[in-house]
Amino acid sequence: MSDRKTVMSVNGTEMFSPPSNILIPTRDEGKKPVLDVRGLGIDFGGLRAVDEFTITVSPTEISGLIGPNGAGKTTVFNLLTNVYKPTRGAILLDGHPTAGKSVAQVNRMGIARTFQNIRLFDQMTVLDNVRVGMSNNTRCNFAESFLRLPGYFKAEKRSRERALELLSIFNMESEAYTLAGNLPYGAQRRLEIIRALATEPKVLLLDEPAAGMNPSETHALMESIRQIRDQFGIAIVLIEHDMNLVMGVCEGIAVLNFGKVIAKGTPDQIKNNEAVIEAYLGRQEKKEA
Amino acid sequence: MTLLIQTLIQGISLGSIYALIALGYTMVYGIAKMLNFAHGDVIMVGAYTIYSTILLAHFPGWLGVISAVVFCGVLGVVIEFLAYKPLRGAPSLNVLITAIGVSYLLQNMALLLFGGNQKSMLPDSFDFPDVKIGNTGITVTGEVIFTITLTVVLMVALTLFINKTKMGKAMRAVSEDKDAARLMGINVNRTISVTFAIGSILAAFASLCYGMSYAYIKPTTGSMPGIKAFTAAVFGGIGSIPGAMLGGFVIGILEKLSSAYISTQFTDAIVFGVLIVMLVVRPTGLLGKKIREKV
Amino acid sequence: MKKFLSKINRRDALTLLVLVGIFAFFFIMLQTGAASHQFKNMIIPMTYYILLAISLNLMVGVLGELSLGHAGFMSVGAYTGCFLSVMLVEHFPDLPMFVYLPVAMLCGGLMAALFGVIIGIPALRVKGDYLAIVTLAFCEIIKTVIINLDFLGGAIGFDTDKIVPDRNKALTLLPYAAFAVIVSAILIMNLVRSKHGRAIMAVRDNRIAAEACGINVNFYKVAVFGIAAFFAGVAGVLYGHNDVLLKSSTFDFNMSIEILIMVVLGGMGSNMLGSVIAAVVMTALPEILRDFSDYRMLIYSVMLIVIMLFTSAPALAGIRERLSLNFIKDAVTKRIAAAKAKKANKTKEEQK
Amino acid sequence: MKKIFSLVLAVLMVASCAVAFASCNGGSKALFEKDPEDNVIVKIGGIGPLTGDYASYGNSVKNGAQIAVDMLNESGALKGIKFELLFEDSEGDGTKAVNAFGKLQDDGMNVSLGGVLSGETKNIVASAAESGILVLTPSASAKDAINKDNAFRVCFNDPQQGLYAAEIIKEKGLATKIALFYDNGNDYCKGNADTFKSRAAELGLQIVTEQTYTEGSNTDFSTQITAIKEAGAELVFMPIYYSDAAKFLRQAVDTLDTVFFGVDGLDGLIGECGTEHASDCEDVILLTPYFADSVDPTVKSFVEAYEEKFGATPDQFAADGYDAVLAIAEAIEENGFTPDQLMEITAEDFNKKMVAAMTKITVTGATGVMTWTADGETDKDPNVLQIKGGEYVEYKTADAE
Repeated sequence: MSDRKTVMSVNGTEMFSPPSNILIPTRDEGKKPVLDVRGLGIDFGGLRAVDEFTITVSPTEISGLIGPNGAGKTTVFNLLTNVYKPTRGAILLDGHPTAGKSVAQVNRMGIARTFQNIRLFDQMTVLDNVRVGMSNNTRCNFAESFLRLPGYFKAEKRSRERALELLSIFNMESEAYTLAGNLPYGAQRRLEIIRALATEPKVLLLDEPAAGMNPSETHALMESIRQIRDQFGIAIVLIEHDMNLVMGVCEGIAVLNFGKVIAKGTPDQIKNNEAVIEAYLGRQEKKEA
Repeated sequence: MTLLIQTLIQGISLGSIYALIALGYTMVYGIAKMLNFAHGDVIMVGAYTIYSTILLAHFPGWLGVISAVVFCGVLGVVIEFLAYKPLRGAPSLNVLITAIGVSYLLQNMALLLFGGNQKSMLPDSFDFPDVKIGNTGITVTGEVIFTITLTVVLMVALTLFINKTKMGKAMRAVSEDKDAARLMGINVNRTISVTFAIGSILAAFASLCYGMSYAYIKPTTGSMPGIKAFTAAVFGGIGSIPGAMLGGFVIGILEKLSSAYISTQFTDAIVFGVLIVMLVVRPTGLLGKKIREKV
Repeated sequence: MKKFLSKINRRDALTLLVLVGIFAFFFIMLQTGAASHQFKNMIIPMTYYILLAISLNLMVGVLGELSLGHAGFMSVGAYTGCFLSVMLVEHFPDLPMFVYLPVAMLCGGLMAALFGVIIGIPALRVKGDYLAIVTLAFCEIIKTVIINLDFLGGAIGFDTDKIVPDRNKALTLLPYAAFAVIVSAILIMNLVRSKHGRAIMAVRDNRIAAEACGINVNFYKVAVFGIAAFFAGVAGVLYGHNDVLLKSSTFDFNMSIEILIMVVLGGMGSNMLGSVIAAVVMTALPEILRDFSDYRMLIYSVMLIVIMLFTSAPALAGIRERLSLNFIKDAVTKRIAAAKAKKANKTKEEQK
Repeated sequence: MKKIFSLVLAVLMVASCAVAFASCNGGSKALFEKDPEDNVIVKIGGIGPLTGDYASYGNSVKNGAQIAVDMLNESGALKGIKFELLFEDSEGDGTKAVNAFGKLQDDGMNVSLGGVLSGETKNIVASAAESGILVLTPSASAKDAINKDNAFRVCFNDPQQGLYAAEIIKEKGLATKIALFYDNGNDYCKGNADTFKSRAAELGLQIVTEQTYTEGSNTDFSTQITAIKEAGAELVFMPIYYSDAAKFLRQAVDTLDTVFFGVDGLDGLIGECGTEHASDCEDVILLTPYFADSVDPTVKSFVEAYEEKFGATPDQFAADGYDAVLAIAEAIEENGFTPDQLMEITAEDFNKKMVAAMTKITVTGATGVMTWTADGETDKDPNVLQIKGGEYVEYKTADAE
């Protein structure tokens, strides 16, 4: 972690007052945050599922979102991708608000995600799964598809090559023609990430990428996550319960409990944060008593 | 005003029959997650059973009705066992096609056994006296009163069965989550069989009401009420028992109102049009569970 | 040639080959006069049922939305196309068939597509079995409305007698039918193997994930309704030109079910070959069974049930596997996969 | 799994093509075949709905025609010539009827009975135009169902009956305020109702309400009945089939005290109401060329034979089927074909001569004494009948009594 230092960011956006505790890796110094979330909140019935959620993510930052079960982590992802319409607050992606956009439009703006319970296109091949992700970056209109005009062949060739390239980065090119539903669990998780990357996002949201993995797989995943950041130059936000992974790979961490951010900081700061320990382990006094 | 009340009464009566049939659709859907397209034809079988026991074999009326109820109940279980049970776990569309095959089979068997001519289902002794309400000029036929009464009794009985008995609880459990129910020691296969039996028994009663109101039956008698009742089940929210009852009444009343006040020609179009609009507003029917997809 | 073949999917190539084979067979039978009368009369129905099955498969198998109203789209196409043809023939008696028939097909298809889009809009909100009921309801509405339109013949039916001369109607219509079906099949298969086709299948497999991949689910749903309805409409025009009387009551729920049976039996999904073959077989089956006279429909229904049980009962999977020469299938799939992987590796190396 | 099934299907397909192919090479050269007793067999091909919603009509025609064939064969009216009835199911669908027609052609049909319903008959007639085979439909009543030169029919056409009905109502002074009640989705009903309407208007009869239903809603007529009552009609003209009429009357007799008047579709109503609901159809007036209780010897012998063989009273459709076969036999006799001539004649010649004979013959059948015009229509007198005490009697106005 020596390549990174903690600084206070100077935020130029005038709409909002500058946040006090943004962590920016050295390499991102002076760059505007790619994702700027302000006071986000949603109510389900009377329940404030998420409240006052505020984070900023700089362009190549890996950040983690942790918290006990039911804290509202996945709800945050659903809010970020507009699956749920937020009751309060705003999301700015590269300075553009995502309010009122559809899920698909948000993806096209640059937020891609994976799912906690894997959602692949089971009846399609691995290759086609990736190519679905590339749909919006493939230029080929209906007429070209129906009539197989030259544009079709060009687009198909490009998308196939690009998809295979993506697969090969993750050593999955040998599985290109397997049905996605037939892949082993770990490979399915990887494929979801590849598919999300295929949409050429600016921010990648990973929902429990290490769930169900053994320690060695988790370790490989950690490497992959760094590799993705380096190779694609994108920001990654991940939800994870595996603390080794979170502490090992994330540069900034936000801790969520009962829908509220109770702590933000570097892994070291979070490790020693009283509120976090309390949230995870219960109050110290009680434990002693 | 007289016309309106008369029409409403007729609508409730027609709706009762739809509701009885719709219950069969909805219960089977709720538990087996399949559209049992042969259900409409079970009504036809019930009608022919009543016809052959009472008019051909000269059974007393009550015995004829009981034999129809028993026969339909058994038929429901047999159909389930032979045609649907082997397909449990298969794609739902394949089961749907099998159900259609069963529907064709029942129709053509009836055609071979009884011929294509329509038959008068019940003897005259099944006529009930009409009731005139005061001096309002409104007449309610005995059949209508019988149909509505029978339907209400059956619905109360069914509601009690489902909420109070062990088997009813088992049915609800299976419809919520088959696997969890199995883990809790519920015999899922038996529960499904019982559901089919109950649905078919209700269909037998529906066929009695149908025969009393409309007298004539033929091998294709079941298909149109079947489709209408299926529509009613969907209207109310398929899988929901109160929904099927409500849906049946709504469709029946709607049909009668639109043919009385708008146009008999366009009745079907109006009913189906309202159905589409309703489903667009409430995509899971009137009382259907709103399914929130978990992301 | 090899290059051309490499550019189309092997399954599609096989489908096309089978289609061309079927039409060549029909054509030879008709030309040589070898076809029995019964068979001759079945040829055009077989062709439009192929088209209906393919287009319904696009909706049910590829998009994954159950439609019980395909006959409704067909009737819209049939009435529009035939009305146009009758008008053209009446006002321009010298107009040759190769002008007015394709025009009728196109217009019939477009009108059906319009209705497809209209009914596709509720499909955005209504899902699964509820949508099936919406399509069924739509089909019933169309039927009722047409019965009450006097300029379309109402209950008596719309007379299409004069459009096509009676003499050897099958032979007259076959080239148009073959052309329409093959072109439609190519168009549909092309669509399925494009980025749009993949998007449509993604919607089928997992709508939420498809949305998260930036796919406009609503657009594709409506588009597929329109496209499938278009081809159903074209099939309807063929139907109307082959028959001499259009009756809206023909296009009912039962007809939609007939088409659905073909699609399910043929196997749903991106491979259209099954639909083609099932359409031919299911059109022929009741005719072949005529020798059983009174028991014909009984046998038909029993066969339908038995076929469904045999092909989809989970308990019979073992028997199916043994009977079905699965080892050949496995070997073929493996070889294809190996070849593709090899090719993929090669491209990768080239890039390096 | 899909592949396996495709394989099975493919095998089936090849088999089906083979069957279709084989059937066309089997035929012998001569137009006619001979039975073991050296009689020439004339094959009559009928098509109609034997399954599905209209199954009863198809089966009636089939049975009626079978009675005629049996009678002709037994009596040996035509020396050395026997008849055989082939009957195929159309399911009431035009396309399937055409397939059935092809099947009958393959089986060596010599004369066609067309179809039972109008729609299917129109398709069959179009299909038959190519070979010019004589088509004599028993019951297709739509005006243009027999729009080709080689097509004839036994029944009245729809406009004729509507016309007659209006005239008779006027003539006998039955009513001035009339309600129309019919199946709006059925060509027979609609055709009759339309001509009735225009003729009634010309005659100064007032149509107070027009109530319709469709096939899908032909079980519950309560709203229509209420409307007819409200409109104050004196007579209900119902050009519908007896099966629907029985259901309608079942619901209507308690509420309506009007005259019920129908056309030949109502024949069979007595049997339909049966002993259970006999009172429903009491006093109904209908216009029909045929009724089963007629004292006419032709009708009597037909009804007796039919009842003996099928255990049911023959309806209008059965009588039409019976007459159609009789007319075909008559046409053969008119041509004076001998068995030897028939064995040598070409199909084209035979068809031409049979068609030509149709306009020359006079047939006394169950539906009356018939002759045919060149446009295929029959000329016969309708009876105005009334149902009294479960029997048809000739209708007499109150004054006449």
